[in-house]
Parts: sequence; C-alpha cells; structure tokens
Amino acid sequence: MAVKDVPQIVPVWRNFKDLVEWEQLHQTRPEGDKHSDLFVSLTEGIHNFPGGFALTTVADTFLNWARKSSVWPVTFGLACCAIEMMATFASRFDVERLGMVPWASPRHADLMIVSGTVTIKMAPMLKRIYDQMPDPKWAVSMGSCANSGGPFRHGYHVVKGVDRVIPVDVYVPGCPPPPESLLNGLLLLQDQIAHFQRTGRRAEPTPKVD
Amino acid sequence: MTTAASPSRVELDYTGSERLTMNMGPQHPSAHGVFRAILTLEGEQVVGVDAVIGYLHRCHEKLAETLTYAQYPSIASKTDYVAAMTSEFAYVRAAEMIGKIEVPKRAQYLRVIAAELQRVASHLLWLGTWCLDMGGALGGGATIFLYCIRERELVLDLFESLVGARLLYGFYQVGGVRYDIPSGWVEKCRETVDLMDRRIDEYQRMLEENPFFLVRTQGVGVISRELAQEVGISGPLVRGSGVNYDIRRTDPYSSYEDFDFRVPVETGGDCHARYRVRMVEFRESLNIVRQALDRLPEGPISSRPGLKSVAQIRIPKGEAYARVEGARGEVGCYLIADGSAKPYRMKWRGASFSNLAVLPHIIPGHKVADVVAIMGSVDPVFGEVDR
Amino acid sequence: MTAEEVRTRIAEQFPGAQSAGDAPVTVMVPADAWVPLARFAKETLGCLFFSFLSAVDWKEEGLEVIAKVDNVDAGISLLLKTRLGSGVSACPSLTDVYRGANWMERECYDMFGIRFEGHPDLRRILLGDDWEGHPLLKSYPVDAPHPPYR
Amino acid sequence: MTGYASVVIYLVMIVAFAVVSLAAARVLSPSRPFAAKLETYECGAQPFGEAWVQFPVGFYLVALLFIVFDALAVFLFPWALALRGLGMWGIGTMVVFLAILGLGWFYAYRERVLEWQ
Repeated sequence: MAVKDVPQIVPVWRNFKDLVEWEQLHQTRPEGDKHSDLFVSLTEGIHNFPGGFALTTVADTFLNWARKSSVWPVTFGLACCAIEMMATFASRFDVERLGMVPWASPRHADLMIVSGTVTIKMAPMLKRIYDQMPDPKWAVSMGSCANSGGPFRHGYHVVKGVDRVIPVDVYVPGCPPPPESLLNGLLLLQDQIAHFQRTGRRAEPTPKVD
Repeated sequence: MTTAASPSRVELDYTGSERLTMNMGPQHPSAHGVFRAILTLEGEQVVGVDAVIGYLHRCHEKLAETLTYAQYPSIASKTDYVAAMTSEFAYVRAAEMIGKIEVPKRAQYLRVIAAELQRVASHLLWLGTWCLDMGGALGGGATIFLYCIRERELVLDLFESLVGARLLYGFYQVGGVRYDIPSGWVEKCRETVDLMDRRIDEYQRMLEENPFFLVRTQGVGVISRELAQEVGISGPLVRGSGVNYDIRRTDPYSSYEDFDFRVPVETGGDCHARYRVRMVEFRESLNIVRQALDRLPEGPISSRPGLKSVAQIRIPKGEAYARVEGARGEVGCYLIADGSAKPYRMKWRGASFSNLAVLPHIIPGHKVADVVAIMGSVDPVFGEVDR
Repeated sequence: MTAEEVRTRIAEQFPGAQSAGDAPVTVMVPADAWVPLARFAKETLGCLFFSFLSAVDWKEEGLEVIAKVDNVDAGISLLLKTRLGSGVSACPSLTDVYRGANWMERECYDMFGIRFEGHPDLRRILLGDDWEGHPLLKSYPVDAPHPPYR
Repeated sequence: MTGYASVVIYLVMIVAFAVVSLAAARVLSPSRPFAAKLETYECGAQPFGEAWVQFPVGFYLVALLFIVFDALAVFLFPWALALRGLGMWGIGTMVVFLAILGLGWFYAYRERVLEWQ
C-alpha cells in the first residue's frame, strides 16, 4: 500500500513529560560560587591598567589548572555504583593519577560523586553533606539511579534523580558505569573546571541542546 | 568493666555519669554502605546501639509485583550487588520450582561455576574493605585492599568475557542461562583459578602472623550458637559460630551433589573464626570451579526458547520458597504466582538483613574501634538489607 | 524425624492446623494458636533456626502472616502461616520465642501495617517515621508522588 | 654579621609563607557561610545531644603521656644531626635524658595506665 508522505512530526523536547519535569525540578548552581567578590573586584581594578586582561586571563588559567588537578572526591557510596567507584579508586583504574585523593570527610573534599540510588530517607542527609562541603564544589551523578532514578524510578521511595536534591555538573550513564566511563566523566569535569571563566559563566556543555 | 583483682591497679572506672550519644552515620568510611548506628558511649565503651536502616530501601518487593518473570532477574541482582549472581539464582530458582521447569545439565554446571566465582569475588571485596576499615586508608589497611581489588579485577574480567558486564549481570534466566562459554574461556578460567590460589596463600601469610590483626579480631564480636540460630544469621557467620548449616550441603540444588567440597565450621564465634571460615571457603569455591570445568557436559544452555516478548514466561498458580547459599548466607525468595506473567507476591529473604539484626545484641560492651571490626566481619550489603 | 512424622505430631498437638507438603512443611493455624505453634516448633521439633517472617496481602481475604523456621541438624523446614481475617491488622508477636523476629516484625508493620502485640518497640524500620501509608498493601500505588523528590 | 643574615632570611621566609598562604586563601576562596554549612558534621545526620560530657580520666592521661614523649622526640632530631661533632659527650647526655624520661614511662607502664580496660 503506497506510503503517503506523512508529515514527519519532529518531537521537540517540550513533548517529553519527563524532560519538562526535569527542567522545572532540577537544582541549578547558585550564582558566583566559584570566585570571591574580593577577587572579582580586584580583577575589575586590574582591567583598567593597560595589559590588565592579559594578566587576569593568565591568572585564571593558572588558578583553574590548580583547581582542576587536585579535585578531592568525598567517598559517598550509596549502592552498587559504590563498588564500581571503589574499583575506580583502587589499583587498576587509579584516580590518584588525576590528582583525586578519595577523602572520607566532606570538610576537605571538593567533589561529591553520588554513586547509587538516592532514596527519600537519604535525600536530606545527602543535601546536608553537600552543604557541608566548602566552596568551590562540584557534583558528579554516577549511574542511572543517580541520573534519573534508573531501574527503580517507579519505586515509591526513590528520588527521580539526584539533581532534584543538589546541582549536578557531570552525569555518568551506566548501570553500573564501568570504571572507564566514570574516569571519562571525571575527565569531562576537569575540562569543565579548566575552561571556567572568572566572570562566573559556566562553560557551555557541547553539543548544544536547543 | 571487670575491675581486676590486684589492688595496685589504678581505678580507671567511669567517673562521669553522662553518656555521649554519637552517630556512626550513613556516610561513614567503615559503614559498608548506608547504615547508621546511634552509639551510646561511656568513654570508649559502647553501651547501647540503635541501628537505623532503610536508607537504601528501593521498593524491590513492590516492583517485583509489577515486573514480569523475564524482567525481574536483572533487578534481583541489585539486592546483593556484591554477589549479584547468587541473588538472581534465588529468584530464578523459585520461578522454576513453581513452574516445574527443568534446567538442562550444562546450564546447571554453568550456574555453579558463575556462583562460585562470584563467591570468590565477593569474599575478596570483603577481605579488602575489612582490612581497609581496620587499618585505615593511610595506615596499613590499604595494602590488602589494593591487592584484593587487583585480584577481584581478574575474576571480573572472566565475567566480562562471559556475560559482558562487570558487576550486575543478567546471566540467569528462567529455564537456564543466557550466554554460553566463549572459546578460550575455560583455559583463562583455569589459569585465573590457579593464580588466585597462590595469591590467597600470600594474604594468609600476610595476615595470620600479624599481631595487630590478631589482637583486633580474636575474641571480638563473639556470637553464641543459640543466639546465632535464634536471630537467623546464616552463611560464614553461622558456620563461624559452630552451626554446620550450608544450603549446598543440606538442600543441594543445581547439581551441587556432584561436587565434593568441605564445609568449614569453626566454634570460636568471633571475628577471627569468621575470617578463617571465609578463607577456607575461598579454596573450596576454587575447587568446585575446577571440578565443574573438568566435567562440563555438552548440550543446550536453556530449556525454554529465546525471549521474544517480555511477558512470554507464564508460571502457573502456586507458591515456592527457593534458597541459595550466597556469599553472605541464605539468600531466599518466597514467590506466590497467580498464573499471569507477573508474580502476585515476592518476599526477598536477604542474608545481610538477619546478619545485621544480630549487631545490637553483640556490640554493647565493645570499644568503638571494635564496632568497625565487627561490622566488617559481618560484611553486610545494604541492597539486601533494605531491599 | 521425617516430614511425615512432623505433620502427625503437629496434627495431634494443634487440631485446628492443616499441614501439607514436605520440602517446607506448610502449617496453617488460626491467629490465636500462632505463638504456641512457634514455641512448639522451637522446643519440641527443634526448629531453632529462624529464617524469616513476612506477610501477604490477599485483598478481600485479609492479611496472612508467614514465618519460616528450620531444624538445621535434622534438615526439616517449617513454613508457618496464619490468616488474620479481612480487615484485621493485629497479630501476636514472636519476639519472646525468636529474638530474630524483632526486626522482621518491625518491617511487617512498616510495610503492611500489622500491629504486633507484645513487640518491645514497634516502629518503622525501612521508611522514615513521618511516612504515611503502608506500601506493600495492594491498595498502595507503586509510583506514589512524594513532592519535591518525585 | 653574615652568620645572622641567613637566620633573618629564614625567619622572614617562615613569616612570609604563613602570611601569603593565608592572604591568598582569603582573597581567592569564595566564602559563602550559611547555617547548614557551619553545622557540626556527624556523618550526614542531624547532630543531637551535646558533646560537653564528662570524659573518663583515661583520655587525659594518654594525652599527657603523648606530650611528654613528643617533647622527647623534638630533642632527638637536632641531637641526631649534630651527633658527629659532639662525640661521646653527646651520647652520654642523651642517655641521661632518655633515662629520666624512661622513668616516667616505666611508672606509667607499672600503673597500667596504658592498658585500656
């Protein structure tokens, strides 16, 4: 039977209920949490001098390089992904060569890798630990449970993604993601930190999603 | 506090009356996951424990009522995610018991090989994290952790070539197994098993004469024989307390009766006894894998046709309780089928839930550092505790 | 001690009990004979090992509490069942027979809302204390919304 | 005069290191204190009860012993560096010093302070 050329309906991402729900409910990073106001006013002052911009961009790249190469993750294992995270921390897929020392207390950590399912009873605890980490801090959501609730999304006690609790910078897909893809996520995070401009604007994630 | 007889002892008994309540909370390096113990302390002595669990309750039993028999095994592996093979085994075996589905001999042998390799990998992770907890990341403990994870990667490579996944597999299916052994896998498996034997001797030499390890584990966390049975702890814990209960021996399933292996039983009941039981289990599992590889029969790997639709497997009305000897004890699945493609009710008997239930009975009286050693020797996995 | 012998001893001890099967010997008793049956299984039949305790929601016929106990040395396993009757959600507690029943009954209360009389501290074990409803009942929706997390 | 120059430079460097690192931290670090961040960290749970409780005396004794033997270690380092120049006289003084502190240790050992019941 002749296939009439039916007008192709290209689904805009507005049609997906879950994506719209994500847009409303996901947490975003507070403004200006990467640089102190004193530093920003200092750099404004330097820009008045000739060649000031060259100095601040060099300072910025140096500062970003320093931050990028020693991002300490807090060991925050929730479920199965925690075992894969431990395998990434251990001898074969060593994260210490990226400068990441797994640390137990949030007071000395810069990065929180949420590895596992976030349940409703655990969410306030997770929020409190994220709050107790000193700025500047980042969050990596590891595994499909943390990304969007994963295989347990329809359970009554499961939070549909950790970005409803804390702002997330890098999502690592997989259930559980093998250590290679977690390392890839951490390298993406390091790129994001390295390309961060002093003006507080976050580097645009590529590819561009309209 | 036992005040010693000799008068010359400085009376250090507890002068202050207040007690400190402290959280060994969900995010704790030695919490083995999300377990919160509210400890009431008198100085260093733990006086009271109130265990708070449920931080990883992922509604397994409610989801089981909405997922069909073909879908749920991959979720079942997320209950005990450190020994994922034996978790799927329990669910699949329960469905086969109700539906009286016969499993071909080769599939039974493949299941035994996968389950025993999984027990070795799970015990390696137990030994690594336990020594990490006791020695501390910067203390001596990290060495054993790094060695054990290095060995565990060898077993995970075997699973990756067999199933394609490292930690959570969909290997078990109602009626048999999903994948067959790729070519060259048997030689690689034998080579890994021989290497593993030498490495376990290495750990044994490292730990057996280590005075710190002996002081931290001997006489710590003693579980008496009747308390063990009354609370329902199983696996290496109950065999460490002198009860000869191993489901592979009392209720042999999936042709375990073809293999001869020794069930280690210690009567000490403390952390060291559980350590010795697990070290013997390492070797017994490796022997079983060798015997299974020698006598691996030819034939089909599943008694049911390939899966074309999700709701293809229909189990007639009935109920069954299938139990499997997991790495942590008796993993059971009580299934009630009502003839449709989804079970009516599924109760998951997690071994770690009962193993953890014994902690409030044995921890009071120990020091705070012993709580860490006892938690490590109980080796709970919280996907199984909170289900 | 075979399953056949177990069934006869239970039949003579508890006239109201129907027992069947031999892998686990399933014994169905009315609710008031629940604790005596458990004590009988523990003391005379030697079933010291307490495997698990749970419940099943049969919609109209009401809730059913099940418990599994094993005699490890003799190799007998017993599946004890009792029907609470429709609309009834109270059941005598086994904690003074088996200490392992403490957490199991707290989970049954948490998931099914069954109040166990005689339980030392009956409160929710898996869900938060401020959680309304008992999820494993058939009337509870799976994908229950819980703002702001879901 | 030149002997003291190195000491002065050394002191200046010590002070400068402390001042520069603290100033850099204050300038560069985005400090956004708010209530939840400044709360005491108790493994993620809400801290309850207060920590001002009477501790048993054992902790205090262990702290005392630690300070005593830490001071001992501080004196050992310069002594070990300069030992070649001191010769037998140096060893003799250190033996006397160690004997006195050993007395303290022996007393603590005999009183079984270190055995934690």
